[in-house]
Amino acid sequence: MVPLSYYLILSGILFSCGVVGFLIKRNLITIFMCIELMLNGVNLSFVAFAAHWHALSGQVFVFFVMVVAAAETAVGLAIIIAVFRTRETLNVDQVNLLKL
Amino acid sequence: MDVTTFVIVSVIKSVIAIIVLLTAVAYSVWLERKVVGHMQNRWGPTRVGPFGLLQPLADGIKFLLKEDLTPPYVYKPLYIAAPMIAVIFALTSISVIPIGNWIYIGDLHIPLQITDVNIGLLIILGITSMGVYGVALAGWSSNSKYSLLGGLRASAQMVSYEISLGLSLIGVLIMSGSFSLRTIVESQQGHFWGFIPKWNIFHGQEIAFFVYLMSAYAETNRVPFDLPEAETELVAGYHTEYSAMKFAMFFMAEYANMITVACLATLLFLGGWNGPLFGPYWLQAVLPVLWFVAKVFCFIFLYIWVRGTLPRFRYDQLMNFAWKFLFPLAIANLIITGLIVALRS
Amino acid sequence: MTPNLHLWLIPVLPLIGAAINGFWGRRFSLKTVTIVAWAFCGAAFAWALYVAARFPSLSTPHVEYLARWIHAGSFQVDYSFYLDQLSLVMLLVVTGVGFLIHIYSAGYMSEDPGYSRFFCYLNLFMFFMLTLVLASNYLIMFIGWEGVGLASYLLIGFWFTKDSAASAGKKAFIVNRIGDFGFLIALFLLIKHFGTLNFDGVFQAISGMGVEKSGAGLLTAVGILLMVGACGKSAQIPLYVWLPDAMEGPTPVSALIHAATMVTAGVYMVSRSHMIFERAPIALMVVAIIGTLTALFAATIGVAQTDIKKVLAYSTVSQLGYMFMACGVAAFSAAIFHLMTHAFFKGLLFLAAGSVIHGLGGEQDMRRMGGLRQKLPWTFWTMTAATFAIAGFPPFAGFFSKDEILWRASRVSLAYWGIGVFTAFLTSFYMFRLWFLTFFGDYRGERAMTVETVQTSPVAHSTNPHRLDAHVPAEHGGHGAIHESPPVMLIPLIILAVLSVIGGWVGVPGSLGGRDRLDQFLAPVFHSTIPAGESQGMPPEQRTEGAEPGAGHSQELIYTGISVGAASLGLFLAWLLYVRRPKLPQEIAQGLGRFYEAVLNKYYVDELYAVVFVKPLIDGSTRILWQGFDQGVIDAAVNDSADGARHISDTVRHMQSGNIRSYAAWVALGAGAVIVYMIWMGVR
Amino acid sequence: MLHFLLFSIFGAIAVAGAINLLMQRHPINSALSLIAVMASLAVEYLLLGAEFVAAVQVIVYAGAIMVLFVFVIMLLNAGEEERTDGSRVAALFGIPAMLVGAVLVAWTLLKHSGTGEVALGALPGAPTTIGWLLFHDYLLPFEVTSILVLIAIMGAVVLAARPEATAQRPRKEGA
Repeated sequence: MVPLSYYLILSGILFSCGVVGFLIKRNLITIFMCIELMLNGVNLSFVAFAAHWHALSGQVFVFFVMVVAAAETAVGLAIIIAVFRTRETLNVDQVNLLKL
Repeated sequence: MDVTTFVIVSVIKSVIAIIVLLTAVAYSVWLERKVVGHMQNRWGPTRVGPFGLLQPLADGIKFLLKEDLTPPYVYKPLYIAAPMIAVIFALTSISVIPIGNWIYIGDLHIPLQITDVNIGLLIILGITSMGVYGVALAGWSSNSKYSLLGGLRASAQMVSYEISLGLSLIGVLIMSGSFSLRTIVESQQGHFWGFIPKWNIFHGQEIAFFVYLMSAYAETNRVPFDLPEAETELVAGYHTEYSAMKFAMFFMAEYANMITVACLATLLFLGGWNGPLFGPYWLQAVLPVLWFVAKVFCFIFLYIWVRGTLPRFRYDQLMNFAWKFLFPLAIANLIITGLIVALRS
Repeated sequence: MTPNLHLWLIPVLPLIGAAINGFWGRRFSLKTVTIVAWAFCGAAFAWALYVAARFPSLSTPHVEYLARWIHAGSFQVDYSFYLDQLSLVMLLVVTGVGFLIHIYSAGYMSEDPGYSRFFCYLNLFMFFMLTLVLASNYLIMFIGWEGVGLASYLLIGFWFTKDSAASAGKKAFIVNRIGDFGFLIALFLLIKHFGTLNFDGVFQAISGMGVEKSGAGLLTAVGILLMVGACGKSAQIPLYVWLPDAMEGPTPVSALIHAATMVTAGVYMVSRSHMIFERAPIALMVVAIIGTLTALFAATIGVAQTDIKKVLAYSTVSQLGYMFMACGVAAFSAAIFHLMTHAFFKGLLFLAAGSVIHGLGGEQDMRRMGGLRQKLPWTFWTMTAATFAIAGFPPFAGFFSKDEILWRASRVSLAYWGIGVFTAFLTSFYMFRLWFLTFFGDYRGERAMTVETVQTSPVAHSTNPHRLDAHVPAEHGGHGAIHESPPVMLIPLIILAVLSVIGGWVGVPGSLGGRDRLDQFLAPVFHSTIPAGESQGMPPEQRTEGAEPGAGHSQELIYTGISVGAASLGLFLAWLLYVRRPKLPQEIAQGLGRFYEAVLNKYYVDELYAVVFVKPLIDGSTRILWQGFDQGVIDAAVNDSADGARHISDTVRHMQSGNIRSYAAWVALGAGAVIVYMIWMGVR
Repeated sequence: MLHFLLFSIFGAIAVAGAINLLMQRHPINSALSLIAVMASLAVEYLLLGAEFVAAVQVIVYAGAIMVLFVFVIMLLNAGEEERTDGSRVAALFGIPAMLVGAVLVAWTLLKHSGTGEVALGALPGAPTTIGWLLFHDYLLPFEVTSILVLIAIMGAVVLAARPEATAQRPRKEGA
């Protein structure tokens, strides 16, 4: 038997890792991966809660999260490709034209 | 049964399965060379043993003994990891494939299957989808343009065809209503009008079978979809830079995948181990396995036959075929099947 | 089932004309504009005649429901029209005189750049006036009430490029607002106590109530408030000040709005709600006193005026005073009678005066006129008829109406009668003064000689802005020399002249062997509804003159003789002073000294108001509302918030570094803050 | 016991993979560690009884999405990331705030909600029941997401398609 909180803490750790990665990584693709990492952390908490409350809808939500993640990945990677074509770089610190 | 026997039986089953699979791989290579040779008015391997039957053994020894050189400027960890990944996933997928009915040894009766999970089909799909990484990483890590192109092609092609593959399977799933391969096979027992077996391929899944066939060829990078290793354009595609045992691993992975796909086709469309049963008890215990093996053999022979016959697609043709022909076809099949089942119930 | 007369057509037709001229008039030719205006106004007149023809067969009051407007719980107001004898008379007067004045204006305004605008406003006024007349409840009436106010504002300020005209329009509007305020409160009181504004409902509710003998009550309050409204609209003391200034408008406007129709709206309203007044003696008394005082007051002012239109304006005020005096003595039919005749001869006077002004190319000062008898014969003769009518010589129209008012007033109190007679004397005096000054003697205008001096005389330019606006575009010789007006202007004059001669014959009193048909006709409306025995405070024969004992006839004849004598005395005095001895007036003026000054300056009423009301108001709103509140609080708040926003964003915008990771960092910071807060809340 | 053992093993793998994802400087390594995280998460799902979710996790995430990542990495030939310092804010505020939040969350979870226990395979998320939920209770969201995916596909095609004008220019991209 594993306390629910352990699952939640695990998902929290994953999520925080994702955020920190978003903050410290410079590579667009890696940052994007960090987003996926956050999503996975959230999914874990979903499933854990579903098991805890005996409500399958939690697992259904995970599906929706996955679908959204897939769509987001497709568009995001396409954007990354477009950015790379124009700016010839993947470093976010050099993709900072959008400012006053 | 208690845990110890369970473990023991599982270990035994796994060992048997691995050995059988590896030999099957080796001899399917031999078979291919033979058949293609005959198709091209050659003899194929003849020297080693009668009809070159020992040829696979010789090849294996050769691979083991050859110098294993890693070219400079490769990204080493992945360069080494890639073939392992490929072969591991190729071999793992056999673990959920049932090759026959239950057999009874004394009081414990054992499924002819390493493990029987109720989402076996999903597991197989997952594992095969992981198999892409081997090819892709190999192509990328070996830091050569041919490999890179091969890897790119492989990954794109596999991802594309995986969709129509999965869609073609869904029709069968609707028919049987379960992910468990054993259930699927059992749902195909019986005959129409006494003589036509009630296999899915005769049961309204012809289109699905066709789609599955095409997608399976593409998934396993076989002719006519062997763009990733097109000798004429990219020397040997993603495993250009590999030699010796690493190359052998890719080779094994490819053929293991072939066999997995063949088994899957047999289970899903060709009625698995269903077939006429007769004779004494021991024969009745063995016959299903024989039927199963025979069907798999036929499927692999089809593979080789196609390889000997068809030319290679162009890459854009490949993609168009996947997205503009197979994909809609699979969806149409899915809709029709769903409608039929819904109306029948 | 009473037939449906489509009364709504009568107001709506002029509205359509106004819309057409308002929207497309600018592109039309003058002829088209004229035709449109005439057509729709004339159509309204024709329909009114048709209604009149059908009237005898109607059961009065005849109410026509058009559409629902306000249905709030039990309180309901509908677009519906109310036709009875009273509104029929008003209807005919308004449409008829209005139509004549439309015709006249076509000639008078012919050179005005704002021709189409003028007719648009005129039609609009007709619409609102007819709405007012035909309203079947106080709210619709109030719409018309406000609407005519708006129209009069627009028309007074018609030459808005001229400062005096614009301010005069504003003055009229504001003063009217004061009156409307009283009217509104009266309406609220009615809603509060009777829960309805329909005439039927209100009167039915009232008819049960008795006379408020013991001083003030609800009806008294309502009556006085209504009277306040009437004061505003009908230019009674203390709210009459706007009317003389309203003469800034074109003369046809003065004729139509400020003599014939709009200013009589108050009288109409008071007599429409006569049941309220009948039950409120105090309110009645207030009305009577106000009317009497106004009559006298305005007449005295009129004596000293030199501007021909101003004279007429003050005479209008004083005539209105007569009407209210009649209302005050509960002689509503007499009031309406005088209203009608007054509409004829006063409209005629204004039109004739306008014709004079037109002929003189914009001259309005009587001191520069004289001897126009030969030059403007038609104008002269029509004017003569009107003058005799207003002065009250038999058998002209004014005689009968005024005489009836005086007679009825005398029944209540001789004070009213005395003042009324004196006022009649003054009236005839200043009217004949005007008459003599304008048409007799020899011409005193410095611009008698030649055409050249016409447009170049600075005095004329400065003194009569009318010509500046209306006639400057007219450089053709026609306006150089003094000239008679075109027939399009003369025909209405003639018609009105005839009317003001014979118009009074509908109301020949019994004493003169007539049967006072108008009174008979209006009787159903004004028959007293007071339960018998409660009608103290007014002699019995006051209800209707139908049941008057013949004994009163001789007495009435005496009174009549006295008033006629007063009128002729005024005529003689005027002849003496302005024809026989033209020097005498100055000497008298010297003799009177300060009093004459005061009269000449209208008793300084305007200045008084300016000091007492206007200046404090303007200063207060300038200091407190404008500089204090508006600039100090609202503007300051707006500006300061805007500046603050700009400063803050100046500092904050450096956050927008374009670096995704920085943005993410801010987001993370916020998220961390939220987490801390939530956990703190949750743990606590 | 076994449950806890498996949980801690794969949880450790997941955390290690996540941290490795941050440590690694080459995107492909990050991608592989992310795959490891996802695989171990799939196992965690299995432990929680969500077998179908686990399978889909492997197929969709590990098998499709991450392949897409790897594909793009190869296509753009992304190299080691250079540690430019474009945003001091991130280091100054973001990370501390994040860590504080995480620590607080963990602390509260341990302190206040530690009672609920989850048994091995507590809630069997059988495909049939999930499908039932998905196609009956959550039909509308399902359809909406399908539309979302369709739009995403079109957007991706439009974005990634090389503009006609630049189609002929010498290819500077990695692929």
